[in-house]
Amino acid sequence: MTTTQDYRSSIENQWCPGCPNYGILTALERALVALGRAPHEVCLVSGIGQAAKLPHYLRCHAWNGLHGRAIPAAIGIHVANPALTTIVTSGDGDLYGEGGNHLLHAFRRNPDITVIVHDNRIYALTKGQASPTTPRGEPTRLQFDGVEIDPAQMLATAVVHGCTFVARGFAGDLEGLSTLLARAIAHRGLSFVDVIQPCITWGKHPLAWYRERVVPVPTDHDATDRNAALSLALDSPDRFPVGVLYETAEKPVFAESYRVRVGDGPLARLPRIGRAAIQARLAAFVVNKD
Amino acid sequence: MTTTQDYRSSIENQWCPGCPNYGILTALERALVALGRAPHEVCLVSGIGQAAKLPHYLRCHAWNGLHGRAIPAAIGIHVANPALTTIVTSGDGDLYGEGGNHLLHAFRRNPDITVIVHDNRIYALTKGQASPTTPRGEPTRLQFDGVEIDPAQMLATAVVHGCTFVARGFAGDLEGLSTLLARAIAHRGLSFVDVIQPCITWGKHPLAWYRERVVPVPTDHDATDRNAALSLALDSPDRFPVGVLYETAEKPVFAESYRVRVGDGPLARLPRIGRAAIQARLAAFVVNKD
Amino acid sequence: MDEQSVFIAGAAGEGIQTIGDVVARAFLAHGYPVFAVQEYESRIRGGNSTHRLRIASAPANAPRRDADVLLALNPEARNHYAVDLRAGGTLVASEAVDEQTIVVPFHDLAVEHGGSGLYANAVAAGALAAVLGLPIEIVVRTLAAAVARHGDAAVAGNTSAAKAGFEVARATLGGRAPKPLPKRENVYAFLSAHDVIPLAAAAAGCRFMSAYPMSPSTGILTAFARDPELGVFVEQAEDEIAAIEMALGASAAGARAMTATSGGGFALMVESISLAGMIETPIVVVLGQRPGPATGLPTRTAQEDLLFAIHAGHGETARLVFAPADPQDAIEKTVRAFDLADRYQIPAIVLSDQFLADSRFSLPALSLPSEIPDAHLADPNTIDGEYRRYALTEDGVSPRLYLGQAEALVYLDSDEHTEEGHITEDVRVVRPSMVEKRLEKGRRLRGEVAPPSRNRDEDAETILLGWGSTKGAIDEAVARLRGKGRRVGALHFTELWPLPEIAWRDDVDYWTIEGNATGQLARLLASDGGLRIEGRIGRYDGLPLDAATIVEALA
Amino acid sequence: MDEQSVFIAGAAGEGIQTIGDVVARAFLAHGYPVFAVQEYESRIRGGNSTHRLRIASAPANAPRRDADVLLALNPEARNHYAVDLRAGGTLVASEAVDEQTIVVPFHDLAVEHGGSGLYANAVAAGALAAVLGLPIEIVVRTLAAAVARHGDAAVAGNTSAAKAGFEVARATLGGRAPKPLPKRENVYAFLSAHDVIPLAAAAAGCRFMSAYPMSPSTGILTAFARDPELGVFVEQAEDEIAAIEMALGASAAGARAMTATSGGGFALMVESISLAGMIETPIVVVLGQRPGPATGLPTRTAQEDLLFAIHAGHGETARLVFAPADPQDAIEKTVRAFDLADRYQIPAIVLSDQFLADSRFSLPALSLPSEIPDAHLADPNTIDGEYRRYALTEDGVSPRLYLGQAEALVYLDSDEHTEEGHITEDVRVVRPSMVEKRLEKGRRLRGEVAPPSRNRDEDAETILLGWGSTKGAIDEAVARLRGKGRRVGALHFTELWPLPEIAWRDDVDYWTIEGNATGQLARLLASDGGLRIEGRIGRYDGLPLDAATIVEALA
Ligand SMILES: Cc1ncc(C[n+]2csc(CCOP(=O)(O)OP(=O)(O)O)c2C)c(N)n1
Ligand SMILES: Cc1ncc(C[n+]2csc(CCOP(=O)(O)OP(=O)(O)O)c2C)c(N)n1
Ligand code: SF4
Ligand code: SF4
Ligand SMILES: [Mg+2]
Ligand SMILES: [Mg+2]
Repeated sequence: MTTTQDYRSSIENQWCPGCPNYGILTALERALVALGRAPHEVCLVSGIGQAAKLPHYLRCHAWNGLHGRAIPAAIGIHVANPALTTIVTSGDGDLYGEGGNHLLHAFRRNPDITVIVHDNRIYALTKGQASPTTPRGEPTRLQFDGVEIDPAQMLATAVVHGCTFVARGFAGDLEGLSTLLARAIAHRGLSFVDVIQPCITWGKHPLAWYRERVVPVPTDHDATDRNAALSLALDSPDRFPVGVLYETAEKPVFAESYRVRVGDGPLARLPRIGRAAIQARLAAFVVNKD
Repeated sequence: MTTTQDYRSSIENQWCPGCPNYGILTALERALVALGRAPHEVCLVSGIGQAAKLPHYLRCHAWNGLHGRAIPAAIGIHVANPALTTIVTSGDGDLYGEGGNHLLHAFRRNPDITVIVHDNRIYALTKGQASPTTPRGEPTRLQFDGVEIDPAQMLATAVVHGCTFVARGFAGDLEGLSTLLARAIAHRGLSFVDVIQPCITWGKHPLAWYRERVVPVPTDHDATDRNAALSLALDSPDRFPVGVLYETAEKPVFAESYRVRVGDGPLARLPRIGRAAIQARLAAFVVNKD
Repeated sequence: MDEQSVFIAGAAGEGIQTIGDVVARAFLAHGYPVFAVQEYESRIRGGNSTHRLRIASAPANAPRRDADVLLALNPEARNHYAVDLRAGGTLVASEAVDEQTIVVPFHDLAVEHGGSGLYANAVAAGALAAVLGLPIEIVVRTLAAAVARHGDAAVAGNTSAAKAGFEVARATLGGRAPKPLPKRENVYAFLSAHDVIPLAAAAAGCRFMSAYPMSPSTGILTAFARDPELGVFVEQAEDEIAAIEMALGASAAGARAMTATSGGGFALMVESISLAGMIETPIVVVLGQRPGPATGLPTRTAQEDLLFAIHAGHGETARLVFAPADPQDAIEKTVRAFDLADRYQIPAIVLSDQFLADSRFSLPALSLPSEIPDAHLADPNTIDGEYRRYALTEDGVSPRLYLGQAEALVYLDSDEHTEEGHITEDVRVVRPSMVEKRLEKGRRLRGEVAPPSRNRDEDAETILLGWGSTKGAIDEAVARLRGKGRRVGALHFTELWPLPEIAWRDDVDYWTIEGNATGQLARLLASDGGLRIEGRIGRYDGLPLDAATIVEALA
Repeated sequence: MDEQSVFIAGAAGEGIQTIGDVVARAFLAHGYPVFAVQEYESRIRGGNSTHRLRIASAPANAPRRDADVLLALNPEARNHYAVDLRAGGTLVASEAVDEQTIVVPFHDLAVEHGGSGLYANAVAAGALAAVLGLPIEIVVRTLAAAVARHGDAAVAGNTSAAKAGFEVARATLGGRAPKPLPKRENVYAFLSAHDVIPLAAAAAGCRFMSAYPMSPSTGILTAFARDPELGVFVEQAEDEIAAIEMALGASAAGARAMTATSGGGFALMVESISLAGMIETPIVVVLGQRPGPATGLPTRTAQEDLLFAIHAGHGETARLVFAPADPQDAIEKTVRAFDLADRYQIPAIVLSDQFLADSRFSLPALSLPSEIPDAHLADPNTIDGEYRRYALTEDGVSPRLYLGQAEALVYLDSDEHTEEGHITEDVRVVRPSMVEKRLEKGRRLRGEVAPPSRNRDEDAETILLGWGSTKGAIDEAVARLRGKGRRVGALHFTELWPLPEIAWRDDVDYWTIEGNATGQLARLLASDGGLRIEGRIGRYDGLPLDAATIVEALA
């Protein structure tokens, strides 16, 4: 049986001591163990940023690629080897800023991957510029007089696109987050989880500030109700409903029709198309004598 | 007084005869005339595609740039010369596919520009591949067995981001469209108009098919009501509410605080910062003897 | 027969594609090779375009810039291309320009004989048969085969229309009418380089293709989608960055993967080319060149992206850059690109262009390379202890496992990394050794690349140096110059980076011939081959290089 | 005084920045120039990093690879950097390694004398003063000025802590304590190249800066934002593509505009570089290099993007590539980049690197170029008839109006275009003439670029060729080699593209010295300068080139 020990990495963690990123790391580890996934069945995918270093700190397969490009890489990995549990774990700047277009179109595709956004509302690794989720008015190390534009509404954007699993998590709630991540990973289709992860170095508010404002999604919330999901998803300055906002199983998963044709194994294991089949196609270019 | 004659260009139009793009062109011309804008007060901005050729066919300033990059270029133009009425007019592939990230973040910025999307639900210039708005199931010249992913919901995405003017237009209704575009252009802040523009060469449905399904936004629709706007904005397979879906004047326009500092003229006319001011700053690096 | 250069001119949407196709196939069926070039504007309807056929007794797979016969479907096209018709050439048009015009009222004859203006193309094809000495039966049979799926009425209409065109043209030609060409037994494959790239890729084991449409490479994406039996997963990405990143992800997870684009799309992939170098993940990128900069001339041809491809990406990495010369070569280069990309775990760029994409060659036979190696993956059973994705080895190549291949965990990292694939800041030992590892692959690659092909260079006093798609034109120029007594030869590069080692002679004048204005091959041969050239010929108008232009420039 | 190389080592967040800053400023205030290098990891807390000060009587603005004094704030840093301490050098640490260690319990003294562990940095600064012979009063005054805004308690705490550090260190030094350095009258500016680029840009009339954060160039964006009086509009874009496109749009609408990034971000801008060439719209791009490929070593230095910058973009266009050598040069190059970009309507790329971004030089004085030309805009009153944005002219430069400048309508087009700026498919006349127009600008530019600066090359037998930020190290190497009797000189390039024309001598050996592994300058000089080099020295570990490394390599 898989235990958290199997996931423990010996790599030195570069995060600041006390960073809520550790909470996400532990919650993810627990979720994977709870689901009984072995490390070699899991592939973490990230871009660049503080959050994006996570894959180095869990023992499993990992792709730590370019800033902003985790999603398309994860989609490629997912198609090529569907046996892998593919999980994107990266920052808000990475996934909503540089990589915004990929996330938008991933909502449309519904690949069977999980996307965990470490939403610290800041560009931490580059030392404190606004991220797409920094609230209007908040001063940063670049927007000295406060951010002058509105934050991105990616949870709501996911909902209007019918993303099949949309959730908000809180890095300060290990218990709740690991349960939520387990649900997200188990979900078939795109699971999108924005995790509130207050940066203790550059952030405006400490974990405690968020703890006071985090509320569970109401118990009577119908996660299949798009409008209800939307009102929970839309940013409010001081109330953060945590839990599954929207969920539906109604949509085909990305690449399904292809899978029906070639089966579920890794593409590397499929037999290569025969020489004869190619030669026949080449021969078809010969214009026959009449 | 400006007349449509002032906008007439002698450039040969490369669109297919009968293409609804002509409707958008004429409606735009009429809207500009109705608003009394002279050609040299207007700058059209486009990317690449059939739609994106429009700026060549109206006599006014124009930037016909790269595929997908009309929005940031328009934002730069708008900031540098706010005296210009800056209008993006480009295709659905251009603005929602390649350029999706820019549109998403433009919703957040609220620059005082107008974005007109020629939404023909296809990549026309490259000969008929799916665009981000091609409905699921529709076969194309690339998706031979039908598109297998969901269309993008950019109107709804605009609404959840509080884009200050969100509308749907129909290229087959010259009258209605020119009125709508005039309103959009007159609006202060980002005006986003998705215009249904059936491609008669690669499209699945003729203009007539759409004409039967286009309905005006209900007269009692409250365009400041986000939820009401959302239900009109979300794609439905066979009903297209046309008109202003959402409108608000509540938000600051992009670059407002900068404008307060430097005034409203073109940046090119601002006096250059004095040598002395720079020299003083350079001198501040000198570590004085104590 | 005398060689015939036929320009079929008209507006987009008017059917020059169909006419050229039918006439070409009819000639091929009759045993005569055809070389067909498409020249068109970036629009869906209207404008001026030509379908250019070069028909000869032996394959002449290179463009001709002048026409022996110009068939113009409309007056604008007729005027536009009149300058290309050689003196004494034949004009076929619906109305007379002078007494020599072969007047064929395409539309009217179609209505009269076929029952619909839709058959105007058949009239034109029939007329060309008369002008070129092609028996009308062959055209009729070719047409019938082409339209059979539209039913008997279509076959009948086309047949009558073609015959009418033939008769009217023959009558007008009168004594000028050529005698019917004898049937020959030769058989040719008729196809473009982009027709075979997808097939060669599939043969090489390609399993994943993601791309964003862009002329002239869209056809490669489409071909995979049209032929699901190839088993290749096909995805239209939201942009080119996603296209290459999806392919890289797939490659890292074990699927041989590729993408295809043009210069503008490739520009967007540049960061990921650098990534492929860093994470040592194979990928094949077809870069179909067209004239730049920026959007440029989207439907025309150029060779302007050679140095861009070689230097694309920040930092320093090994890569391959190939530029096939023709469809058969495209098969070989595609297979080799997949193989070497995989063997050295690097990006491989295949430089094609609009000319190669849209021109159909007549080739005697096509063949796949006799051996197509399997993916060069490591055997997980040979991995001892912790798997080191970037293990230092003598040749710089580490045993590669894909993500999820085995229990051994694979870490891919875009930062500078340890052998295990983890972020490192060790600048003393790890960084330098990783730089050397990655560059060692490039040094080894230099031993793999093929030297330029040789054409009568032994006794040459002047040697023409070319690359990629211009081979046909250059070889033809060599033959023509030899015909004039000039001691000319050629060396032609199709594997350009790493640049193969060449022993230059100092008793010859070297000239570069390229489809660009700045002499990119010339600069490459100077920087990496140690060669000083004598002169260079560049074409940069968007049209393919042709022999006459080269011969003139060297006169 | 003897030159002193001081490494202040610790973890990110521990305060080496502050300590180095205070000590450097104290020395400067005392009349001694300091050169300060930052070496750190890509993380916010922890790891190993150094702030390296080189203190001398005369400016020595180049890095030293070894330390005379190592002050280590923690044991890990001490162990890590011990190898860099020269034999006989002084180690300052909280606990003894051997008998020579100057033991200064930073934290404990801070608590004891300052009342808080927060003052450990002041203890360290005081200790360094003792080791280096700097009067403690100056350190105290410098510290006080630095912390004044935190109130009197902070000033008092820091003062006591610094004094305690000084006393403990001096006591331990005993007879080894240096005598206090005399005060000198010299005054220096102390700053990095990235400190002045924003100021020079503003002086050149820059009005618009859009960028996406990326080390090592983020500071340029921040500097504009911090100083609104400069009047520059500042925007953090959603990605690098948006950054450069916004800037290009602004430029087309009349605002001198720039962006700044590193290699990975520049890779994303490549398509827009090609666009700038096509629409002939000026733009200045600062490319702060760091080691690649891909994410590489984000906080380290390299010179790996020279050929990438020169060849970035599909198609062929004119451009400028500059690489300043130091802060004063950065002022000049920035102003020149804006001016020439504007005059020739082209993109100008300024190659900087992490070393230039983060290293502070001591310079006697800084000055702006005496003339800073205005934007080279056309006068609308001189426009007759329809305005032709791309009018063909002898030098390829068309009179430029910005969007909305006048009633004359401006069309900018990324397709191949007519003189009026409209899409064209005219391959016979318009396309070739537009290609020649755009490239003519490059030819003219070659007459504008400055030749390399010369250092004792007249009688040299060996000439070192370098570019950009390595000038200090190379000049120092020349001086040292001359000191050993070697006839060595240097030519240093800061304007690299177009490559200036140079008359090479055949009686000398040319060596290239670069911060990369493949010899990019060497390749450039071969392809475009006709030079065959004798040898090359490359450093590619992420650290800046230093004189000792060069001297050794040439031994
Ligand atoms: C193409 C590119 N642009 C910019 C960067 C610089 N960069 C590194 S991390 C980062 C921001 C990270 O922010 P986020 O994703 O929110 O992660 P965090 O550090 O906050 O966890 C940026 C801009 C880069 N590495 N690559
Ligand atoms: C970077 C880049 N990628 C791809 C292309 C090729 N391309 C030109 S137009 C187009 C699609 C246009 O679709 P859309 O914007 O919907 O315009 P339409 O032709 O339908 O009006 C594409 C993919 C390009 N010019 N540049
Ligand atoms: S900088 Fe912020 S987000 Fe990054 S590790 Fe430190 S606390 Fe966490
Ligand atoms: S291809 Fe379609 S969108 Fe383009 S001009 Fe023709 S009808 Fe209009
Ligand atoms: Mg963040
Ligand atoms: Mg479209």
